[in-house]
Amino acid sequence: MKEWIARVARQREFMIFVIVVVVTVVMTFASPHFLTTGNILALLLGLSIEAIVVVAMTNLMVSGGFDMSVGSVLAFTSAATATFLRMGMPIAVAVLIGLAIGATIGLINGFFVAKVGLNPFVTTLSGLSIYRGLTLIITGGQNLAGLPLAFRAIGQTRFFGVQTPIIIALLLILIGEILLRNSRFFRQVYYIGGNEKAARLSGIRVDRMKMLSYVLTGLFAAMAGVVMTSRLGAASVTAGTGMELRVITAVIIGGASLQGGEGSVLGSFLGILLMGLILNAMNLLGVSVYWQTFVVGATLLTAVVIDQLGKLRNEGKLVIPRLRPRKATDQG
Amino acid sequence: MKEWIARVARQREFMIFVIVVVVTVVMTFASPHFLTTGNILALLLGLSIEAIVVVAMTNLMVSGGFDMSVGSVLAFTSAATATFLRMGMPIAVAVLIGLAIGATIGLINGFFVAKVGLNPFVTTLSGLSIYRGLTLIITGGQNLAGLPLAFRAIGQTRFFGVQTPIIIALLLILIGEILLRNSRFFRQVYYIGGNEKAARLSGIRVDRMKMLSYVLTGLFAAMAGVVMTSRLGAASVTAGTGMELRVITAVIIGGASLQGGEGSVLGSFLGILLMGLILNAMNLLGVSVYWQTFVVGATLLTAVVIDQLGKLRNEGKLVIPRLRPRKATDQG
Amino acid sequence: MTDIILEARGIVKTFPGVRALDGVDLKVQRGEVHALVGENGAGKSTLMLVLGAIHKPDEGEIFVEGRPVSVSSPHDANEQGISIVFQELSLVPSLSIAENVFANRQPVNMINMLDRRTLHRQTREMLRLFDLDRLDPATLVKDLSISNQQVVEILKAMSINPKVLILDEPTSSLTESEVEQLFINIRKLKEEKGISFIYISHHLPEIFRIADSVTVLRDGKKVCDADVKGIDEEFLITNMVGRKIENMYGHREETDTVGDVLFEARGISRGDDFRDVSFSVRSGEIVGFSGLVGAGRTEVGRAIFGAEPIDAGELLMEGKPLSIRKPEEAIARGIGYLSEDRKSQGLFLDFSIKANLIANHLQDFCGGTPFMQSRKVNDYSRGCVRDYRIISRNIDQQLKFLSGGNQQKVLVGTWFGIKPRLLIVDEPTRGVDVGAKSEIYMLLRRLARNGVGIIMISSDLMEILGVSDRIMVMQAGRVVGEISGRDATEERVIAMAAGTVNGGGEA
Amino acid sequence: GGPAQQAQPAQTQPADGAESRMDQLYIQVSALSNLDYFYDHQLGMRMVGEELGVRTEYVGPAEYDMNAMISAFEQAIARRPNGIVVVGFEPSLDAIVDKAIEEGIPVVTVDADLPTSRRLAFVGTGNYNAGFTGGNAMADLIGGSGKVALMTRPGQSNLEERIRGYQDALAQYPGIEIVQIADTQSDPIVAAQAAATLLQRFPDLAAIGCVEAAGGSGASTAVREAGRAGDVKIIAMDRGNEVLEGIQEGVISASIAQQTALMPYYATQILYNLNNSNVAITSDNVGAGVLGIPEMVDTGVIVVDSNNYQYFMR
Ligand SMILES: Nc1ncnc2c1ncn2[C@@H]1O[C@H](COP(=O)(O)OP(=O)(O)OP(=O)(O)O)[C@@H](O)[C@H]1O
Ligand SMILES: Nc1ncnc2c1ncn2[C@@H]1O[C@H](COP(=O)(O)OP(=O)(O)OP(=O)(O)O)[C@@H](O)[C@H]1O
Ligand SMILES: [Mg+2]
Ligand SMILES: [Mg+2]
Repeated sequence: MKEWIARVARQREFMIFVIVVVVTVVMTFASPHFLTTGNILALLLGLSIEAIVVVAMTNLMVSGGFDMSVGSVLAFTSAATATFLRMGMPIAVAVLIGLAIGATIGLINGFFVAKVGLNPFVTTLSGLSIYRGLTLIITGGQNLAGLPLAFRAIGQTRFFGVQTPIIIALLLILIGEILLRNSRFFRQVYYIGGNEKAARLSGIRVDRMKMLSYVLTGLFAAMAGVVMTSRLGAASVTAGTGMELRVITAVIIGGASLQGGEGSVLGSFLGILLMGLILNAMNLLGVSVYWQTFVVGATLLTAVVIDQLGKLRNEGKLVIPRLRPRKATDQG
Repeated sequence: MKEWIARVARQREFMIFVIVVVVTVVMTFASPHFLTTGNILALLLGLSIEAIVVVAMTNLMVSGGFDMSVGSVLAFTSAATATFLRMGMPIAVAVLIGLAIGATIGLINGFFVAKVGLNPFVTTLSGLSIYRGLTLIITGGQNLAGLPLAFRAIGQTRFFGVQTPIIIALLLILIGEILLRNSRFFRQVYYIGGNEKAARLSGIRVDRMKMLSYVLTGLFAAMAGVVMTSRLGAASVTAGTGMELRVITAVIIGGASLQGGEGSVLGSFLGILLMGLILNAMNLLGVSVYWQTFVVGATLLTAVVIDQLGKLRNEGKLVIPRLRPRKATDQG
Repeated sequence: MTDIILEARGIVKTFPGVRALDGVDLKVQRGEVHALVGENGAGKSTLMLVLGAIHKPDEGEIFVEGRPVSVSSPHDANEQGISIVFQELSLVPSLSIAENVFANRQPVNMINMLDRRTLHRQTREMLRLFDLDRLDPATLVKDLSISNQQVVEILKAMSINPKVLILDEPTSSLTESEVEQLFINIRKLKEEKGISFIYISHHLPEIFRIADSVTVLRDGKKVCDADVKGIDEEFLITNMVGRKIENMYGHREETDTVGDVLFEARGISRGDDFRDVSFSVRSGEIVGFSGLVGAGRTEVGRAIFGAEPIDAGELLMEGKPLSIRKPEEAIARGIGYLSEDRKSQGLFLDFSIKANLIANHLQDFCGGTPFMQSRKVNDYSRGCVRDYRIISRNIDQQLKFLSGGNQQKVLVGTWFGIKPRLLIVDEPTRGVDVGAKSEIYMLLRRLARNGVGIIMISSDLMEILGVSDRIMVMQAGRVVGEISGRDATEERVIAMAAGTVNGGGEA
Repeated sequence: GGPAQQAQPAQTQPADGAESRMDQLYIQVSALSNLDYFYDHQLGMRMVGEELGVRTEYVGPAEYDMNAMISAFEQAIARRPNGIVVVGFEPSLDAIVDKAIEEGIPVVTVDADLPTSRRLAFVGTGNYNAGFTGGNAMADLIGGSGKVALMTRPGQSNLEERIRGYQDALAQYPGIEIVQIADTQSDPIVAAQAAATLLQRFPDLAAIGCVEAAGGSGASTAVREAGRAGDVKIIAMDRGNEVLEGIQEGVISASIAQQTALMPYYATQILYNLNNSNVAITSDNVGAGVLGIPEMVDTGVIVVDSNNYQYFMR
């Protein structure tokens, strides 16, 4: 039992979990409105869209990949789906085509990174421009409203009082966490992120796995796009702007690194939860809008500092001063 | 002579230079307005602010670092300097304090990354929020105009018809290129970025060098901030938004990578020049704004694809047999 | 000349769960080569890292020329005249040979700008020490073979003109001729400049060729020190291992039968890397590949494994044509390849021992389900740690915290784990101590006895001669000779590899 | 400054045919063109070009990036157009406008003014007015008392102006309290999250005023999801499709629309007249330093609500 506690405490996700709990407790005392079903649901609903993207981004970043285009892909698939719906296409068909577009974009990103060997940052950053641009082009800069009510129902119905987006997000997180932590197939991405050359020689289909990770990221961004469109009842041209940075930050807070080889869906979810909590707290506490940006940054920094201090203590002397390797691959 | 050509062609910067030349030639034919002094100066003036930041960012990224906060630091130092000027402080003093603020922010970033061991992405991303937030707080969300004419002169005078910002930027690029390529002191960052552990073992003061690189980045962002403020004659609260991504992209196009150990100031300058050219071309050719975002992304992608194909062919042809890297594909 | 230039007294160094050094003393005389031997994980590298001020000792003192010194950084240690050739290469792959050799001490002009001309000239002079001045000093280190990288590492340590030069397994990736060159240089520096050396190696014969005195470590303690003249190899082994080792190479027994041809390569070529290479491996047979640096053995091994393409020729498995384009296809057909470059191509240093051990056969731990079963993984890994005598705290230990030899044992375990039919091992015992070496040979032999065909690429001639049933010798990308294990002698193999026998005339 | 100090733009020959008019080029420099709102700017620019038979162009970054906008402006100057229409987002544009004037290119600001620059004229409603109208509409809707919240993206000067307008309008009603200004980060999802939190914290919130598109979309989503459509009044900004639909649905009570297309339309008209006609205000306009153009054109504000929204659909 004691050992079990020690093991949990050693988990990468533990510190961030503690931080989330502390914020929650503090908020419970600071605002009577915080711990109400309404607020919790509002909080979860608010982060559900990004939480969907976070699942796939975790997998991608564990593999050592990186996707700056998710926000634009979300906007583009949202606009595309809305366009199809307005053309009178059946809902299921429009949604499926929307998802297929997302997956295809992921495939294109993956192709350039894995097969052509482009830098993931530049590749997906050009994607960020390209798909935002395509969104502008197909919408003519107009937000697209007037979607069928049945479609809007997807994002707006409740089951046992909980809105569908929340349910979808939590489900995907649960499945993602189980698969990434335990399935043989997805374990492979850790090896790829840990040492790509060694993974290749270990018989892992590195290129294929990398492409798949990009495809999944595109697909999940599209899913988030569809859920968002149905929730807002409209496709917004600016939707998802800056989302990539929030999602990537959440994944890193949750224990992943830009070098790959580490991270977990649970950790990333805690990361996005923490960021949602901060926003929620600020609005509940009535922080001036001029201070909010500052507070978001300061809290984020505090969280990672606490996290790091916790880790250092945890590892104890394991960290040899002045000889902490930066990453797996940098040892000559 | 032939060998010299081969060596130049093997340089990382060569392909990107070729691409810049091709775009220039095409544009000369496509638009009579392109190759006019006015347009060239406008083009250079437009990119001079970012070019200043690019110099320091190259050094930082070669060392394996990363700074997402430059845009916010630019805005913050710009707002701070403007505030001081409006308080009636002498110009030199206000500018110096502004630069000192930038350097201090860099020191803070560097401290968290090098000493505390935080992830550079998250650290500087919280910086992005923090300093943008501080900008909002000290300005109350208002742009600060009404700066002394003598100060505005800094950014608006011309020498031999060329505006000061261009001169400052080109000078810094020249100095940066020489120092990073040839000075023993700055060469150290290549060791750090290439293999941090080995650098430490070679007696390089890694932490100190890393901190210095962040300090320089902060300082250069502040310099860009001052130049911009004097050019615009006002401090804008939103100045520099999204600049970090453009600057980092330019540095990567110019041959650096997120892993560190490679890159050059010249390459990065060519990168930012290419991006400036694309924007200029689109405005000259009257590309619809809805298409512009798309075209920017597509051109960026094309450029890196051409660059990569060039490199691959280069490696196949120009490299002396038996000295070829073990494997072209495993760039891990 | 009996003055002591470097002395360590009562050095203690602990890592969580490990007492790596437990009150170790070491005395090095001026102008001697002092060997340091011990099993994997005995604490040799740790002691050197303490001397080089990379680790801070928990207890103990260090004296240089009789004065107590407190060095706090590698930089200080260099100032004190202590220089280290690290066991784990400490080069910057993306920089040139010249910049690596003169790291942070590049010649500069008046305004502190690099003087590249002088830098390259000086580098070329250093390279000449190893007959490598045909290499361009501007070549990037990542484009060098492992053995040339090792040479650069040595040159780098030599370039600071140290008083004490520490060599931590410098020969583990060098071939015979380079070892010879190294020894010539060591003797020269010793005699002409009075430089002292601490020399760590698992190749015990080398100790007797180069060292003047020796210290033996076991489990972080000093067991004994002695003058090399008065002792023999057996003495060292007994002190290191605590027992005698017989039949080091696990010679084949008469009852072992070699089966039919299992694998065959017919005229395979790729560019200038290797040309028209033909050979066969029978099941139950160990075929040794010998040759000088860059002879192309590694390239052939990687090509068979599908890690790199083949331009011409064909491969056959049990007489049937074999098409392999990727490592996963090779593994699926029962072919394994143990890489010579364990750090960058073989292992996942940030991962645990168990994660490494299962990396290339994850499916074996799923029991037919899509999910990994941690019980299976743990049981298997504990078994491996026991079988291969991997010294570590537990199976969750990150690999980067293991000693070099123990990392190599994990690598060996990884590839034995896939139950191969044909196993290519490239420098399988790099950095492994004598005890563990003999265990690896036993394991190879046992594998062969079970019908597995084995290709062993090695630069250790004794190992080639001791283990192989048949020896192929390569030179400049071609097979220049084939000798049966029984007929092979050191001289014959060396002569063939050098191209003075058997018409290996070109290049 | 007054017209007297302004550089006299080069007076081109009056138009004598379509041919020479097609030589004339008018460029609008803007930013944020990815916003629904600026669709109308482009529309107005295109229409005026077609009607006058001159070439018109619309340039500038898709984002709110003043540095890029100024670069686009510089490049526009380098092409020596017959006039430049510029959205005067920030005083930081003053310098470049003055430069254009110095080089003899007439400049008219639209939508947001640059009063301290040497621009020749301003056409627009003014963001302050838009906010002020919104504030009054809001007060009407909630009967002059109650708690209200505003949603914006802080730091963007046009939005800051609108917020000031709202605040000044609401200050006239002692019964109204602005309890919070929330940040939308220009993202409807973030806006929805912020609005939902506001609804939690102030169960008696009477109205939400939004000064940019994301706010309207987000606030209406949050209010709808809380099942309080119509109960919490939302005053949106502009005439985006989703806003009109919200009005139709009853979740958005009103929206403040400007006759945006008129701004570049009349601005270009002014520039065109400056170049091509010569209203004889004096015996010699040039000599008298008289330009013969209006200095200020107010394009007005419309409150869109359930009575008229259908006419705005497109
Ligand atoms: N940084 C570290 N953290 C934890 N344990 C360590 C670390 N470095 C070394 N050890 C442990 O210390 C012991 C001594 O290791 P060391 O590398 O000195 O052995 P060695 O004698 O050099 O062995 P080899 O011959 O295999 O190179 C080993 O058990 C090793 O696992
Ligand atoms: N003359 C040389 N100088 C530097 N590197 C060389 C030279 N010749 C070969 N190499 C390196 O050696 C590799 C080809 O030799 P390979 O490694 O296959 O031979 P090997 O017989 O296994 O020798 P090694 O002991 O070096 O591994 C090439 O990838 C190349 O990097
Ligand atoms: Mg060792
Ligand atoms: Mg080899």
